[in-house]
Amino acid sequence: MSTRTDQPDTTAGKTSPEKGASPMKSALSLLWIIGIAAVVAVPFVAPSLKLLFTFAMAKGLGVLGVTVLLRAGQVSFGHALYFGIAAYAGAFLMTAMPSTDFLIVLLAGVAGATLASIFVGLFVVRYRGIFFGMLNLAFSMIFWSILEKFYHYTGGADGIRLERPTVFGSALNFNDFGMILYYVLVALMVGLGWYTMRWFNSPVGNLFQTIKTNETRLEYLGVSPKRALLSGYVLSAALCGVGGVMMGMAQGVVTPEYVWWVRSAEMVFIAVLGGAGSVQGAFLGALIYEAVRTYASVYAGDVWQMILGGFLLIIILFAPGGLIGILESLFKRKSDKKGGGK
Amino acid sequence: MKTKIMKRTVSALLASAMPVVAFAADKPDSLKIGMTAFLTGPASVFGVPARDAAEIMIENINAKGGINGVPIEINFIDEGAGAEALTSEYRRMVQSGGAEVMLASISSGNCQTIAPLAEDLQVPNLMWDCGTQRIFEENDYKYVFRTQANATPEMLATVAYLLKTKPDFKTIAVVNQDYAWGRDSWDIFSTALKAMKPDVEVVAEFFPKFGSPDFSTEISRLQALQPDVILSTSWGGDLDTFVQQASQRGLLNTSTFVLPLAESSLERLGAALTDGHIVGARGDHYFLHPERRNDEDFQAFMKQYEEKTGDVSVYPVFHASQAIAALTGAYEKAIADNSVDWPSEDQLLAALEGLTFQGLGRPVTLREDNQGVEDQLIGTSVQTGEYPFATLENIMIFDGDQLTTPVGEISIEWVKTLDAGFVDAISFDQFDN
Amino acid sequence: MTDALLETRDLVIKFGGVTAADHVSLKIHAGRNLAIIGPNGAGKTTFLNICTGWLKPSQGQVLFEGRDITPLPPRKIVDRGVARAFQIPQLFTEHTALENLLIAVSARDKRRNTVMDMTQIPERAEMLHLLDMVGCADVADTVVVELSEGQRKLIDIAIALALKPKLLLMDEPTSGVASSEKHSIMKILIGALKEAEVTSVFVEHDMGIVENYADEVAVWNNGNMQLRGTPAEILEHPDVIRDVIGEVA
Amino acid sequence: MNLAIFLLALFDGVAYAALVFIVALGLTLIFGVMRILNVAHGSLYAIGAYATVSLTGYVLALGFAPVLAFPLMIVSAVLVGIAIGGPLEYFLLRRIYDKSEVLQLLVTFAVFMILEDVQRLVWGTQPYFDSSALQVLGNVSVFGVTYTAYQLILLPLIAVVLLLGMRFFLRRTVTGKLITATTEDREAAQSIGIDADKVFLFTFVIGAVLAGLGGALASPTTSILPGMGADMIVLSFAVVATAGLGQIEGAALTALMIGLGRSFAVYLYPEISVLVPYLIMVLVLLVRPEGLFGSPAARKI
Repeated sequence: MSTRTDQPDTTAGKTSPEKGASPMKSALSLLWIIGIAAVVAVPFVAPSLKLLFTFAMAKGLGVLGVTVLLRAGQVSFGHALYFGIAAYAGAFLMTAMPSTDFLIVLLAGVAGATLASIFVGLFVVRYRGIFFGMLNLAFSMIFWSILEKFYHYTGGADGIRLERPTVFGSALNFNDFGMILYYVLVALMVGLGWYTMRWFNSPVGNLFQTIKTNETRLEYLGVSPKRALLSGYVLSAALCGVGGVMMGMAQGVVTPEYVWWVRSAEMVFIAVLGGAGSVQGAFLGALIYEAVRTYASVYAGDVWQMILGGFLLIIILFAPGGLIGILESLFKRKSDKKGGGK
Repeated sequence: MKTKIMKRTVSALLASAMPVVAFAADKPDSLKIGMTAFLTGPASVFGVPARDAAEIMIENINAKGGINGVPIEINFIDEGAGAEALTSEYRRMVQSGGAEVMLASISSGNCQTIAPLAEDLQVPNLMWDCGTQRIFEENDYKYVFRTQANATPEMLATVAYLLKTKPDFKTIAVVNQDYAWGRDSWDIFSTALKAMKPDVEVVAEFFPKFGSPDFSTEISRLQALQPDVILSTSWGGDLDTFVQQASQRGLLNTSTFVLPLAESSLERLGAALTDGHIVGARGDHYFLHPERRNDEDFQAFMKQYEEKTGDVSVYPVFHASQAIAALTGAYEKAIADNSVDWPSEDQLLAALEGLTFQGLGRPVTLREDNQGVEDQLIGTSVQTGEYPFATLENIMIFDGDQLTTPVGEISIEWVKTLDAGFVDAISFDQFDN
Repeated sequence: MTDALLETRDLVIKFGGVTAADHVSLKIHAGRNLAIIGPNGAGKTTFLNICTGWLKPSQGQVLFEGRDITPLPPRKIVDRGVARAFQIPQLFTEHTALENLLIAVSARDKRRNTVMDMTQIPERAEMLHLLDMVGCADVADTVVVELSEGQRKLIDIAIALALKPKLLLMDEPTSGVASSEKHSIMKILIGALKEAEVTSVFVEHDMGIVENYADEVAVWNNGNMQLRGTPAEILEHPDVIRDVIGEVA
Repeated sequence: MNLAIFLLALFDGVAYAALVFIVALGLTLIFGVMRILNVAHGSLYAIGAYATVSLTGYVLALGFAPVLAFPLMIVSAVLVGIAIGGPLEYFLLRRIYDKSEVLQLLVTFAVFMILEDVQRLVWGTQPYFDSSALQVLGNVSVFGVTYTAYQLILLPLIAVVLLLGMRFFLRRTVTGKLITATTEDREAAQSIGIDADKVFLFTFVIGAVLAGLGGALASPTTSILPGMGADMIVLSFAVVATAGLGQIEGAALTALMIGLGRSFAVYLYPEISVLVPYLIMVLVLLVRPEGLFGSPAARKI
């Protein structure tokens, strides 16, 4: 497999810790804090948006998984597999043992996704580029077919219900559970987002990201590129799993559509839209995507795909850094102006 | 301890945040309702006609002054945009869009998602088209009603018609879409057949994937096997492709096709669907309904619909008409029963219990488990030359009461208990065309 | 003298019709600097590739510290203490110079940490020192694609040094480096290697460098070593002047 | 399984493989030359089918003979190639050749989404069916099983002609050699004066015509409806990756494997027929990571 010279432009959202004007950085950090505060306030300020945010955060966690892989220059067209496996793991658990606790369901889902990713990962980490993407696609489609075929167990295309789990032992009503889910998602978003950023900067994360630029050198550092890729692959799948099982609980039902290839492509789509390689971009992208999709399908039912497609084209052609790139350049301009005034 | 505090905090927060829900019995300016349907994707062959029909019917109702002077305002949600978009838009419509009643949905999967959601949101939901029999057999619902039959009576009527018109067949093969409907309908059909005519041999079972563009291999095999009867509960493009390809290769001349959903494809199949095949309509739905075709309201609507869309009506149009008839019927009943200007939600729910209403077909009654009891129309295809496509002859309309799984029983278990006598005992009306 | 640090026995490899390694047998002893010279296409890089496991010979063996490493992949050979610098620098192009070294040292120490900021690892000072040594301290925080070819070569060598190898194989270490700096760099480099008791093999075209910094010189041609001796012996050999130096000049 | 059934399965498999190959051929050609995996290929396939049905319906309604359906297929395919493929390359893809594979793929995915809605706006959501072309050729009977001559004879014939034609074109004609040269080394090709832009445009149009032709040829046998492109593109991807990227002969062999695998599955174990393309892909790549006909790229260090 050749290391291509024109590697994916996924550094857009990456700000090297050493560089970058510090006023801009602090202004941006402030923006993120305001953003998180706004997300926390949504259920009270704009309850009608709560569900949109719930879905966006769950999907954003999945996109975060795809973002991890993009950092190694790899793109998977089958990561919905892990989104779906986790959701089904949760649903099967709830069916087998009703009134299981919410935390157990979450853990079961993530465990399912992680185990599956080790199994699939051992195979796919031998491949790069298009082959890597296509093999992931093949595995997700195989799982999809299995879900459809074994309909006695999986409910086929109709899927299976993921009953509302208990929360620390108490059965909650619909609205309370929705609230819990929402704030757990906020916590997961912040916590896992923070962890992923740390991971990117950590020794293991850096070794993983060198897959993108130079596997030869990596090999000559005494590191197995496959192992390095596997570490990120499993992380990415686990993140997708968190997103998937949370989405399953939010929806109350899981269907094979979770695994369908268009879902995988959609996650890559959102990752690039938000700013490929950027943690914040994953969530920002997911929010914008869900909003456009929801409102476009309501107000422009016939052309919502067209609107999304056009949106993506504009981003790629005119703002390759994605939404995060646009934000950063806005802040850069502002802080440059300030700097000039000194 | 911790959880208690948390729960209390959450509840307090909720209480302060939730808008006060008032059950205003005052007459609203308009009655807002929402309807989910496939406006995109393969199932839009059902969704788009249903939407067009609903729009016409509501226009007609509003032209006559609405319900007790209140006009109806309908908004649609595209089921084709995916489950998230569907549920979030459904919730938005109910929680902040002011929708009083929801009509959902076409997909059985979506019905399974939405039924508990409607219960949680406490919004009356009329399941207007989905076929799964599981909903009321697995759970009790207060807010969810089904204004049409489900898969069980639809399949039993087909079996009954087949046994009455072609009692001597020996072999059968099935070609169904590979998803829940295809599998479930075959489960019911084959179980019923085994119970009523145990000597029939199933020679092949095919479940090509949903949306399959090619059935050549299946058709080759069926030609080699030469079964007496070929069942397919497929619909839309899949059914069209299968029947067209089978017709091109002469399979329609050697086997009798049993197509419980073909009423919705008659126009598109044109000359491909030759004489002598069994066609169903998921209820008593047929644009030449033998009992209704001379009625003034029926004719007027058919004309309106054809002018608007250029097509003849198919069963989702009838299903939409039933849901809207149930809606108006329930409001009118609640208003009359309680002698109010406008009913509260509880009064509306009470009116829906046991309601009888009539759309474009025969009257439908809601049972105590909220399942509608709908009669079933089945016929045999014939190319008369009057239309550029097949119409029906030897039509039977079966009594829905006898075909519907008794309250509290599970369909498959109940169907297993039936026997050959069931077909003889069933009451039906017969029409030449 | 003790046993050889690296020994090859009868290495053969062919690419199509070309024999790139033609029964190569040689020993490299600890503590020595061996320069390999020879015309283009003589098989010098191929030899380094076989020694580091990148290419598998169709015949023959490579022994490191007396143990057969022929079937091992490069990373296993690196683990045994063989580092490599490349003719075309193999760097992590999206990382800064310092980060490149930090990644190398993380790999060397097998760091498994997933939360700690890599730039804060204890070896940071050591790596800064290494950068300083190769004269790249001022570009520590520059992303390496923005550096000159010469600087990238030096970073590439620094990465190899960061691994603290027992044997360092370098492919034209000073090509691309400004000629005014070549000697000072080599002086520091060889000094550091001697100090750390690292054995080295370097492919070199600049006879001035060979003359000044190699303990021994091996002459390559047609896929095999033709001559071996001290710089003085080799550089005055008429065949070498005709075939190698002549071509370079 | 007796010989008759074996042969029947073989016929069905070949007919199906022919169609898959024609679509995958365009995709693999574009990928081989331009290194772009074109998701919108599926849309071009669908639009080719829609255009054929509309044109045929229109022309036949004027009272012309049904045999005209055949030239109309070619007209539709060329129309798709020139009216959609051309502008797509010229105005859009040309701007992104310096971008990464992922971004290129996403651009075509965005185009795919847009074209999906365009199809719906133009042709609506109701399925179309027009089998005039197929009926012209009539049926053939083998072992008591009736096949349409169109599927049993014509489609495989066209596939073979296209395979041989493409080989001849790429190896024996000047334009073909220019394309091959550009494929192998774009910079070298440019340095000897080949106009890579023109080559790319030409290649993309040819690829798009092949997608349209696939749709046109499929149209008499199947319902034309929204979403048909999405299914085809996944299948074509599987073919292209299994074959080895840019490998035309590999695509033919893979299409055949998938076609036969699927039809034998229908005879022997229908439940796995859907899985066949993916299983073949995984198994082939397990043994040959570069695909059937792909060769490992040498890395210079």
